[in-house]
Amino acid sequence: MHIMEGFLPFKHALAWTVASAPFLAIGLASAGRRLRAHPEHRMLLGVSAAFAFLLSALKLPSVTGSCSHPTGVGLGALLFGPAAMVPVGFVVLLFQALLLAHGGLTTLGANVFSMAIVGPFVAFGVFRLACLSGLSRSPAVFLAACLGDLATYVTTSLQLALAFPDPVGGVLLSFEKFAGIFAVTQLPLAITEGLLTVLVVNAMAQF
Amino acid sequence: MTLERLAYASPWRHIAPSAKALFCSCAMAAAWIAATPVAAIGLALLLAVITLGGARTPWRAYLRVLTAPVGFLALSCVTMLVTVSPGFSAASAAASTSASASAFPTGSGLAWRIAPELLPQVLMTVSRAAALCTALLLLVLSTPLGDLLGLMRRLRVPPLLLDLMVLAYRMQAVLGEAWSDGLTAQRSRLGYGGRRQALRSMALLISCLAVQVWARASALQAAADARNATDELRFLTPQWAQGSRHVTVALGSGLLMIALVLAARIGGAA
Amino acid sequence: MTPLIELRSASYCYPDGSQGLHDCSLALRAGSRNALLGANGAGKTTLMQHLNGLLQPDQGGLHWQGQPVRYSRDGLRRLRQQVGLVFQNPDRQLFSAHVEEDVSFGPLNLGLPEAEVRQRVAESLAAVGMSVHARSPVHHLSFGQKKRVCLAGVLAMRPQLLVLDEPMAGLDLPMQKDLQRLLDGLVAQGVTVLVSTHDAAFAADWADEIHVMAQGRCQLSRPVDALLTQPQAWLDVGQSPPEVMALHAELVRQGVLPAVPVPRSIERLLAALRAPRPVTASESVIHEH
Amino acid sequence: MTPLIELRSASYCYPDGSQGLHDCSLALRAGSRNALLGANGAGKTTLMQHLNGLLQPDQGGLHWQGQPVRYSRDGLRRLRQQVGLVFQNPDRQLFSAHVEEDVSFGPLNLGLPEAEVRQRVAESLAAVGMSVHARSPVHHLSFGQKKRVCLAGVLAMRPQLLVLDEPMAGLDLPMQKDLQRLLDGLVAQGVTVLVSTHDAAFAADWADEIHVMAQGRCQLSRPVDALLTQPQAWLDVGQSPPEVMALHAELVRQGVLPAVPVPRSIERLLAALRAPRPVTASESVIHEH
Repeated sequence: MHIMEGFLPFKHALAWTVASAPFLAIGLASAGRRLRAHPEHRMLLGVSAAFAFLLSALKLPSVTGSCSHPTGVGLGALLFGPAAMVPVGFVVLLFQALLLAHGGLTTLGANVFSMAIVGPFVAFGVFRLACLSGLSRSPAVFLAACLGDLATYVTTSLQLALAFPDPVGGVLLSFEKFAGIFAVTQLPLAITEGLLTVLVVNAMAQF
Repeated sequence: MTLERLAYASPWRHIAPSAKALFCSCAMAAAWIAATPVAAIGLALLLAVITLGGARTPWRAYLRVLTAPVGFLALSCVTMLVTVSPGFSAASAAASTSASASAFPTGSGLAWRIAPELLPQVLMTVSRAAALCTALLLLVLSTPLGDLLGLMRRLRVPPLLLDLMVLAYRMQAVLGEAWSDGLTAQRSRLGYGGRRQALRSMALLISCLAVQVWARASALQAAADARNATDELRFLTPQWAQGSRHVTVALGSGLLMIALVLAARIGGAA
Repeated sequence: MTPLIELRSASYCYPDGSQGLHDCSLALRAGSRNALLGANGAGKTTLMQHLNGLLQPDQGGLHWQGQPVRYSRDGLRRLRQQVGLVFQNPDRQLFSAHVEEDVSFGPLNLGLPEAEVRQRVAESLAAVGMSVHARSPVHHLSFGQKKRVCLAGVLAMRPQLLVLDEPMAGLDLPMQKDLQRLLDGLVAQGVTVLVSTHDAAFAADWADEIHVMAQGRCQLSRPVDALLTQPQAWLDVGQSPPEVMALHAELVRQGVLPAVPVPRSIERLLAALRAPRPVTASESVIHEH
Repeated sequence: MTPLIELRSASYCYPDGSQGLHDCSLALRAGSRNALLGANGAGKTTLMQHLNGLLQPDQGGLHWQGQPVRYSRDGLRRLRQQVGLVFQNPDRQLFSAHVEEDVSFGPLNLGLPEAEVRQRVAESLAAVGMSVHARSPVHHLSFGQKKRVCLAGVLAMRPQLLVLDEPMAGLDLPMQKDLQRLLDGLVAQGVTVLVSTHDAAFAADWADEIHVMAQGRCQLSRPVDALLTQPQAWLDVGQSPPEVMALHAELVRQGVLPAVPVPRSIERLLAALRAPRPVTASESVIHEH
């Protein structure tokens, strides 16, 4: 779920852009270091970004209508690591804005923060924790993908709540409103994405 | 990939991307400057007319592209317009300020209600979003992403990020084709008969493509090496006929647009 | 006789606006060998995807054994069970890690019991000569082997009509001959086969009936025997006739070979040349008729 | 005469342990047309990747104009400037957004000045007939057009040796003829060409020299003229000889055609049949020699 072009007030759009920039810089620098050791990873990163874009634009079969799409952050974070996901996620979100009119340029910073930073790091963290706590692969993957997806949408709701606090209940109530209304689509979607990611990871283990 | 197709078909595709990007930046600046919903909506309408008339986007296609943002706007506006009634009389609604917000947690007679007093703020948000959105659409409906990448190269975007985007742009088309071919093949073998089958088929296809990522990357590397690749991917930046003239025109009309909005703002304040 | 499948004046336009089919009609006789010729972009693949219900004509309709095909979930299910479609590029239609798993995809989707699925998988792998590779990972197979696995995956659904898109492309000669034998075996079991190809020589040699596509339309549908003596019919639809035709005509003109039978391939022409012939006697008899 | 390029007893083993080349030698004459035949998996692609330095032999070596190739950065750079390699699948080698940009990749890597690069891009796009598509995105092109762009990208580096992996695969007949004309034009300009193919008939018709790979080794390298009368030489290396050979031999045996010249394709055989011949006179003259 992306915030559409122009929906955030100027200061918020700017603030989220500033907040995301260092993560992108660090992600690029770490990718650059990896490329010096393995120049062939340049192509790998590029093809991965294309694949992540494809995943992000997928239509899940018969969930809540065809407009809903998974984020793919969970699978991406597990396959390529959360640090690599920042530049990859940036490219994905930029392409979504320019190729599909999902999200936008002024809201790119906010969307990068929720989808390319919070989501992958939560997914990766959850996976690590789940593995440490002795969970087997399938439930760990499910939790990682599902919670990564949920973390993304919680972050987005928070971003909207901060921008548009409720006149009566403030940011907290506004967050409840946004989170509540998006939960209708996002909860089943997160569960479906969790299931799908488990199936994908299990299928990949066969190769 | 409707946007791409429309952009390549647009007669404005042959205008220098720098000119179009400049004009759309001006339009975005004007959208931020616009102080009233009327000004912002006026700007949005102007940009839509330019897109339909100048960039020649078919209006049906334009409406179709607009459905997703409009859906988001509708949902968010409803969310913003709904608030709780803290159990007070209608008098508190009139004075719904931050002062009354602090009183909320003590309220016991909690009930949802529509808040008409929020309408001005919601209207401003919606109209500004509409203006910014139409500005972005004008750019992407007249300029394919491939041309924008060329522009980014001239604007000195970090080379690694640029390489990533160039590769992703090309490979999303290749993988997208592989994806739709795979989907067709699965459908022909009854892979999407039910929800359970659909999830399984889709997982198989995703994993199959994920495994291909590595093979495709190494094939591309071999192809690049065969053409003497160095550490960075180098391509020519396309030249655009009459580029500087287009930039001048775009800058002029963009500044005029900003001036108009600015004038409206100052006039409104006075 | 009712054709097994019939597409009647079908038109189809792709979502991007390009014309796929334009008033295209095609009928296939049950148990026949059919070759579909045509240049790149003539609409061969689009036509084939219509036969399997993957694409639905904007106008016109598809008929299975005389009955119109319904594009409901059930109707499509029945159609796709009867019409097996093998695509050109094996890498785009194999999506499981192991051969056996991939072949079982169709039968499992038919909802067959596991024992039945196992049996069908084993049978169809045996039919394409890939039984020893049942447990092999797909990505270790050669191109030719992958093509056979694709075919097995469709055979396991026991279709009555088998549609193959460019099955010979990328195979070397011995593999082409193997595949041809395999198809002939299926036809002997009563399966109807439609093969798209660029190769007029292969079409003339193998098919019972030749269909030529151009501009989204089936311009010509005729038994091979009728076409072998009519170079103009080929040229009229933009195809160069197989070389054997001109060669045979020239050798007939020079009195080296009799006018009939018309050989369907260079190989058979050579066999005719080598065969001991009671020359003028048989020729004159035929001419008198 | 020193060959332009020569691979001497090269062996190569892939990292996964499979044997790519086994004591393989190959020499190409400057300015010649070469066809590389062989079944799937015979090692054709591996051999081609050696010629461009993409793979380095574990044993044996590569020689350019008699000098051993060094696998240093500079050595590879020089080799790859001379040897252009066009892969089979265009989707695995085109990575830029637009045609023009992709073609500029090689020349820019050579460090040429921008004006020179622009000129070379324009020239090579014109050579493959893709000038009008210079600004088109690669993913809007057809398969055949993408193949041409791949070729242009290599031509823009002005190689002395052009190596093409299965260039005819997936092209229909008119496109194949176009490509053949294009290659002939390059040879006329002094470029040496090596083409891998499954198609013995094409090889016999087009090439000056035929090389046959089997089991990772070049089993046979001989001028076409010498091979056209020796069916056994083909069979010895597991290739079926082109059909025109047996046909011509039979027609010679029956006295229909003279023993020389041996036609290189059915088309030329047909032309010879149709040509007005001073029959026995010329034949007897030839036989007397």
